[in-house]
Amino acid sequence: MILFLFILILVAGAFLAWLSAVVNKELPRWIALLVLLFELTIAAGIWWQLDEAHRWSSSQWLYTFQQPWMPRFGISFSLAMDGLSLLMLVLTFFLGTLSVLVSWNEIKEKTGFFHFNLLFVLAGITGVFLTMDLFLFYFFWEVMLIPMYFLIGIWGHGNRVYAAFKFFIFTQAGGLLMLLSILGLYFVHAHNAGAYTFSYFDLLNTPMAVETGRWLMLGFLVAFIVKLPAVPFHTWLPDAHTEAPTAGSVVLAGLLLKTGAYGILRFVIPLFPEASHYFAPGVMLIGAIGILYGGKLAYAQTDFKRLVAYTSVSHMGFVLLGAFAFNALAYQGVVMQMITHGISTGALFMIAGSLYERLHTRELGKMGGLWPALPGMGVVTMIFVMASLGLPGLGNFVAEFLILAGSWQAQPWITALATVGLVIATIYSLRIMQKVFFGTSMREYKLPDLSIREGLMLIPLIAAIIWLGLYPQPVIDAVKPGIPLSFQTTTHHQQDVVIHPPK
Amino acid sequence: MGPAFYIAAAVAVISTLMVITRYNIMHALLYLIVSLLSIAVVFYLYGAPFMAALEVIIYAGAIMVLIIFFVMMLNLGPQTAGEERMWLQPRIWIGPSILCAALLLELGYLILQPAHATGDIHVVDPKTVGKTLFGPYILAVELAGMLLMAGIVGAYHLGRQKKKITHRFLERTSS
Amino acid sequence: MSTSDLLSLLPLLILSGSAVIAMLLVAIRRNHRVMHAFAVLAFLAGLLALFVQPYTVPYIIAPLFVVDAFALFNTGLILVAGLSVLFLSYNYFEQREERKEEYYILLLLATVGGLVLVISQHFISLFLGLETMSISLYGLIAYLRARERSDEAGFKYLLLAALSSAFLLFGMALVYAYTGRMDFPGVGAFLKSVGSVPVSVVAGFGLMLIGVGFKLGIVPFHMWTPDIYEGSPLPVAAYIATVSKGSMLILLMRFYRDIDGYEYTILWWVFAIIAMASMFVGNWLALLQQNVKRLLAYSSIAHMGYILIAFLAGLHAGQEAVIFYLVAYVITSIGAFGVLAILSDRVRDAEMIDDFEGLFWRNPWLATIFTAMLLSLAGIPLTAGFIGKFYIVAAGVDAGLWLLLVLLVINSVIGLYYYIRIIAVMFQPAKEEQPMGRMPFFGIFALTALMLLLIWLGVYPSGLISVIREMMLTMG
Amino acid sequence: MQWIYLIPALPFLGALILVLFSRAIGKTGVSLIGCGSVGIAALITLIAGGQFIGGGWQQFTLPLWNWLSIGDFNIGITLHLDALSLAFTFVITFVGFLIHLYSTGYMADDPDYARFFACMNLFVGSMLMLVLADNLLLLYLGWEGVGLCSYLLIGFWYKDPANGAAARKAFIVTRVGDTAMAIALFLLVQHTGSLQLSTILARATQLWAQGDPTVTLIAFLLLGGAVGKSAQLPLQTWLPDAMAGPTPVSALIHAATMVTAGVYLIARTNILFILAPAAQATVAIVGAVTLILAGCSAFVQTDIKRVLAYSTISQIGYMFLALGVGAWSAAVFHFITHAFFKALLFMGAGAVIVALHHEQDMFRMGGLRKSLPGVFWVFLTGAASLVAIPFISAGFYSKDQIVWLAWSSANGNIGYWLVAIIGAFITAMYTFRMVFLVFFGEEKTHVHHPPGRSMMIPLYILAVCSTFAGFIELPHTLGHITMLSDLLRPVLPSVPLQFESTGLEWVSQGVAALLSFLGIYIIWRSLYIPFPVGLKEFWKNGWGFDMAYDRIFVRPFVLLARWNRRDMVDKLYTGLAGLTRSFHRAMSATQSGVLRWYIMGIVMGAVLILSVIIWRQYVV
Amino acid sequence: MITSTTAGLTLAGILFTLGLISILIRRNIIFMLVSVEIMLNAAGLAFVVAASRWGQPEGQVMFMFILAMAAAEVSVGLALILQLYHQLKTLDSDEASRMRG
Repeated sequence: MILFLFILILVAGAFLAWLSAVVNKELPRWIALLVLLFELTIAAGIWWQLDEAHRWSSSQWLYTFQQPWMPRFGISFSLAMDGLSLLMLVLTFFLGTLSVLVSWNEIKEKTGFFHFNLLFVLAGITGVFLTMDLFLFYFFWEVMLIPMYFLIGIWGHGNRVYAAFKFFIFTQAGGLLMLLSILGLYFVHAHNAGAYTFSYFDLLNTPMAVETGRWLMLGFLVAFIVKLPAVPFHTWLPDAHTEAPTAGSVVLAGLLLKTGAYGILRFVIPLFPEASHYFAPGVMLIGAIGILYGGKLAYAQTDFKRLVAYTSVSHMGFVLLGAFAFNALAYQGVVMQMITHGISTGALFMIAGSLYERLHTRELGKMGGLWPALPGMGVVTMIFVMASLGLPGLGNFVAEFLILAGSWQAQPWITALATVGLVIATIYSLRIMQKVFFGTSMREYKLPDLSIREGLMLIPLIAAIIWLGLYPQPVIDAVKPGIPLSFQTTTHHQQDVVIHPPK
Repeated sequence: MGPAFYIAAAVAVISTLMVITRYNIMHALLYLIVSLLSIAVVFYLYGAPFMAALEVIIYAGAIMVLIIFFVMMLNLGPQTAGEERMWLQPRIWIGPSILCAALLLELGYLILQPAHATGDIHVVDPKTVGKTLFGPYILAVELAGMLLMAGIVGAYHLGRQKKKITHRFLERTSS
Repeated sequence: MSTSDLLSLLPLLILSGSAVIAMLLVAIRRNHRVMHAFAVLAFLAGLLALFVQPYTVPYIIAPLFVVDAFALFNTGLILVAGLSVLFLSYNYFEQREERKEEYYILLLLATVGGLVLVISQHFISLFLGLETMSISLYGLIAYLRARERSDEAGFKYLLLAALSSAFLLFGMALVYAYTGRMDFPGVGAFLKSVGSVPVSVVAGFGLMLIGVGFKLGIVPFHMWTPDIYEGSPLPVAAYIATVSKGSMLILLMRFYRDIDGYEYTILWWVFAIIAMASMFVGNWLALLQQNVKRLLAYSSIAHMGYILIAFLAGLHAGQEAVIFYLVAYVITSIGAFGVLAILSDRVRDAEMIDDFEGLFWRNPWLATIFTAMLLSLAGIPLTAGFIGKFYIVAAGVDAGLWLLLVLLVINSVIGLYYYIRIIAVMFQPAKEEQPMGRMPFFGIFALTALMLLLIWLGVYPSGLISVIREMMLTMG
Repeated sequence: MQWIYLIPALPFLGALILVLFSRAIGKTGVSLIGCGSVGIAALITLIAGGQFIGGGWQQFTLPLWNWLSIGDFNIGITLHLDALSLAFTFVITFVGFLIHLYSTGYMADDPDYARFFACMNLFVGSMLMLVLADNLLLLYLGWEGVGLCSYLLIGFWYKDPANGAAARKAFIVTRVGDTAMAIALFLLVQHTGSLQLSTILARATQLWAQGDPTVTLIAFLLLGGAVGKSAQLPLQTWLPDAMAGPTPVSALIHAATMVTAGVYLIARTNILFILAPAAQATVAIVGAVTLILAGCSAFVQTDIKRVLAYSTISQIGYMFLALGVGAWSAAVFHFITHAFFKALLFMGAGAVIVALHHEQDMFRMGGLRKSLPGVFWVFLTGAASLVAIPFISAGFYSKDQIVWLAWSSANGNIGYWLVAIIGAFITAMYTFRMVFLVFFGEEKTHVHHPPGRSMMIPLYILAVCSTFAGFIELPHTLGHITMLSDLLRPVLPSVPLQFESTGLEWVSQGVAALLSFLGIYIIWRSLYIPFPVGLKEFWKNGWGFDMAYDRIFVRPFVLLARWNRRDMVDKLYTGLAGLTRSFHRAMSATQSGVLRWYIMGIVMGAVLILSVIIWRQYVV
Repeated sequence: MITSTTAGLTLAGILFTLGLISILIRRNIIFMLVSVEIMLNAAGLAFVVAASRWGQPEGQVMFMFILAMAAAEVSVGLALILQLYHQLKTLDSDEASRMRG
């Protein structure tokens, strides 16, 4: 029931926020903030008590919820939560809260509808992270597009409509292919087992012909790597990120991309183990290419947000690389990457938003020499730039290291290629600092440094990224029960090497 | 089939050909009446005397006359012939004709399938037709009434003179 | 004619009778309001009559009609669609300086034609139903004579409909000539008895397909659609999009059932090619269309392509999907045209895409309804269109129509573009604050009801699904 | 010893305080926190060292908390203190403290005083983390951390874009090496399932035979990391540019501590190198080649700090040579003495630079012997140590050990020895060229501010150290004290010798000393050696490495980036969209509104349907 | 294989095609309407021929309905042509192409 409430409260809050705008234009903000804080508290509370919960339930699932929906098709409103979903929810509500805060001053018009969309997209994302019915999954997958479309298309910057279109069409195209695959799987299962069901648990371990499995897997995969996004399906992302309002960028980069990664971990690999293994080298190669290509493009950009957007392409390449390495190290790394990328990129977008509020430009060429005026923001930016280039001690490093160390065991050459990405990450990340804060300023800026609200937004992010960098164990422990069993034994080529447990 | 059929058929086809090649609409319509009359003969030969009568009375008699009357009302006859001559050039008609010829060939091929050899003509007298019409198909007759009603209402509504015509073309010419 | 025959045909009789009475009413005194109320009552009575049907098993009124659950359901669908169109009509026509009363007579007659199509199982009733509807539509399309394009549209429709009817008739004649039967079950029985089906009969079916395809507006018989949608009054366009196409589709389904149409692979392929072509042509034509009426016309071509995919998926899941999609499509189309109708003013219809600029900020409710309709057309969740599309894809996957489905996916994406384009325009900041006039109560009421229905079906489709399923099961 | 965590923690804490509260505590507070944190850390190190030596040289491991634990793979935030890390910790905290002290004078007028000390503290903390780490991942943390601080400090005067470029170059070039090192870590994880140093080193001998390709690969990759950080061939190009930072930074990071991290790494993982002779030989060759190349470059520089930078590269080359020939403790010894005298030289140069109002060109200096006598003397001490003037300089003992072992150790040969000797000769020449140019001759620039006390005191202390620090380890020929190598014995294997010959050792020492004096003499006679100008330019530009990298890597990348800024993949989609649009136009043409055309469509459809049906019937 | 049925159907087919050609090549809308009548008539002929083959009255019944439909069609069609003529002042069907695209 609590799982259902997660979604319900968000939806209810969304409508409430919309309606409350009639009373007062500021009211929607407060409603959205309270709703999200409330959900964040609950989710964090569950995480806090995770150890106990794991002790109580023997399986990986902490909570489940099920209601029949369309029995004709074997569709039920089935939700379940394990450590992975829990982490994603915490991230969702965390970034959701921040995106309400970040739009406090930015969004001045149509606040009610804005917060309606914001909460609605979060509800969709929550649904995606919780649902255990493939139809329902597709349902939520699509539901989150529309409000996101509005967020970009109404409150975005100059070229917003184009960006919103592109975003929508790309993801929809991938989604429809996934629908085909979902249905294919459904019927394959039905022909085998005689029971028509979309239930994730029933569809696991569906026996199917090798060829079929591969085709179906590709359908899922395309949807997810479009969302992720991986090269060559990434081109919607720079536009969408650039044109979206700050909150939109945060949600996009922090959460929406994660739904793709989540989908790969939750659906592609468990549902199609054979096909996943078959395609793994290719997919990992795509990931590695994404890392390099995204990094290279990030370097070339002159628009701050666009640059950050391309770094997302690069970073999400790691997810692809790690997810298909099939071992616990990489798996944990992928989860870490999802969280830390959400935090670091979200923070960078917030900084971009703050700079835009002050300078009214996103062009790097028009910035420079801002350090004397904005030392606080400079420090914060430095931290997240360093996180983005994978500096040890910050969360992203843990993620990237685990991914690379894990994927090395599966595909050394591809991993070596991906590791070059670290250098490129350095190149583009340092370029941000140089272009924005260092050098001489064109004119003497008299700008306010971080306001209290911005501090309130950024300090939790800094705390989180450092905490994850130095003590990521809670995340690892939360994910652990959900890692597929086959991952636990490392599958590297040198089978003769016995790994001893440490003393 | 007897020679009567072939003669009637030839007349029908030739007169129809004349219909589609005439420039003058009046001539064309008259040829069409000829064509319809010859088809009435064909009906008769095929054992449908009642239909033959209806063809003459309603098709040739009523519908065509209606059209002729309409054409005369608009006073179109000789004027449009020139236009029609201008329009009816090989450039226009060759393509469609080839297409239609292809269609005709296909239809002919289909009709002349060998499988159906029975060729007897059964006469169906008007009495049977009437009994059938007002027996099982009585609902269809009533429906046909609805159809005609729709036609009447539609024609009535559309045929009225317009009170206000806002077409710019007319405004321009009237002023 | 027994009492139960008449009782079974009650909706049809009620509408026919009220058409006659309506004509008399016009003769007595012209009053738009009274006519409208009368027509509404007639439709409501027709709907009520559905509930007094004596039989649940298929009831055959030899040789023309069959009344079964399928027919009753679709009768209901057509009546509801007609009723919704009526709700939209009053205000639309009230604004216009025409005689409005004949419109209702023609609408009733057209609906009679549609109802006949739904229950007919004989070439004669098929033909008469089709023509009753067509001839009423000639009048309806060209109804607003003050408008430049209405005669053009009417005449185009007339000529093309007559032409396609000629093909239909010729095809029927061929079938009749080689089978000796004109009722669908008879034709089916004959074909089953001869073993190998003569090619001429198949060709006859093919020629009939032209007539059917014209009414459905599928490629290559689609070209009339945009012109007729553009030229006709908006309620009429809604009517064509729903009742005219829907009843023809239902007839096609019944015909296919009775003759075991899925046995003829060649017809299957013809339909498949038509479906593919319809999807692509429809969507491509709609892509950059600036006129929303034309855009909806083109999108309807594409939607017919989608429906054909479901239709091709087979007797069970496929035809269920067709019905569901049809229901969704009817709701959505009427909703979309209804929004256009309400936005139209005395002078012109709100048909250009610019007319919608900033609609959301001027009239949020109407814009929300339109958005919901467009999203449903695009097949986005929370709307019936989504479930419909899902149903189609499910049926297609079950039947293994992968090629068609992949094309459907591609087309959905193309389609998405132009639906979203309209939405984007609606959500753009308004250029100037122009206050909207008073909204017609009935129109808004009908549209709101449609939107709620749309969302209800999108969120909880089980009810409708089980009804459709039961209905299809009784047909065997 | 539980409190050794304070050693890295204090500087970190200092950095944190300086970042957050710099405004609140004022300049004095900044100085106090900045120097104090490092100073206390140095004190603790001394105490810890005392306990360590007193406690029977027992290694000590302090687990702080669990960092990562995934299945069998466990990494802790764990400190590890043994002789090697103690030696490094001592140098870092002690020299670090002195440099901090010096900085309070050097940076006194800088508006970003607090930021400077924050970065310096952060650096010290990271460096301590590096050397105290018990596992390679934590080491990597420190490794990257010092890289970051180096970046921040090189670009400290951010207003000049050139400084920023130098900073980024440093970070990126070292990052290239780090990437290699990261891959080495992956390999270690794969094969040993751990990153804990003790576990790795223990398992390595079980897993791999000598010369096993895997371990060779690992060693080479580690070497990659080391050459990056230690500015050895081929990744040495960043260090000369790194002189853009304030001089204390150059002293601390780019001379005394960070650049020797590579030495530390190789020494730390010595077993892996011993298992991979090819890699070890490469270490030696890299060291040898680097020391000559850098020496030549140092010889033709005009900027005083660049001379010292190239000299640092060259001296680290010595350390690498030592590592390569298996003289592990000799490398560490040279690291210690080098830290003293190079820091001294840098800070002396810094004093000169400040005194001359930020003039760095040696040819604009001169005659400072009189105006800055204190600086002159300490500088001369440092120079003597660098040149390895026999007996009275620490550098003599450490360098001499390397020179000798380059020949006599099992892995050594006479070629290495020759290189080392020639290197010593070149060192003497460029060092005294610098001394003569700066302190002798006529005064070309007037002294503005003579250095204050806070600057001079550290110089004096370091001068003492660079004179006497050599006595912790004396060669066979001279007293034979082995304090350091004994201390290091549990960690670092002793040198296997090819032969032992006191006589030859005398010869080696003598030749080295002679050549040094010869070098000084030549330079004394003529400051200008008539090399061809082209060669000079070539040397001055670091043997063209910069240019080559620029041509091979930088420019193509930038060009590629610029050329593909708009993302050509996007063209694919926009092209697709355009294609769809043109389809739309083509289709729209069919909707001409002409009735006959519509009819034509229907007829064509009819013909097509019939054709398909007939064709099908005909075919089947 | 000429039998009475095929002969009659062939005649119907020829007339049908002629009507089709006519509608395709004519631009005068009255001609077009007339052409459609030719085609409908041809279809009716086919029904009558088919009815005679089977000796059933249904085909003839159908013909009667076709007749009724043709009549209704022509009446509405002429009304529309009248309007169109008033509007366009011409009977050229190509002129009636204001809606396109």
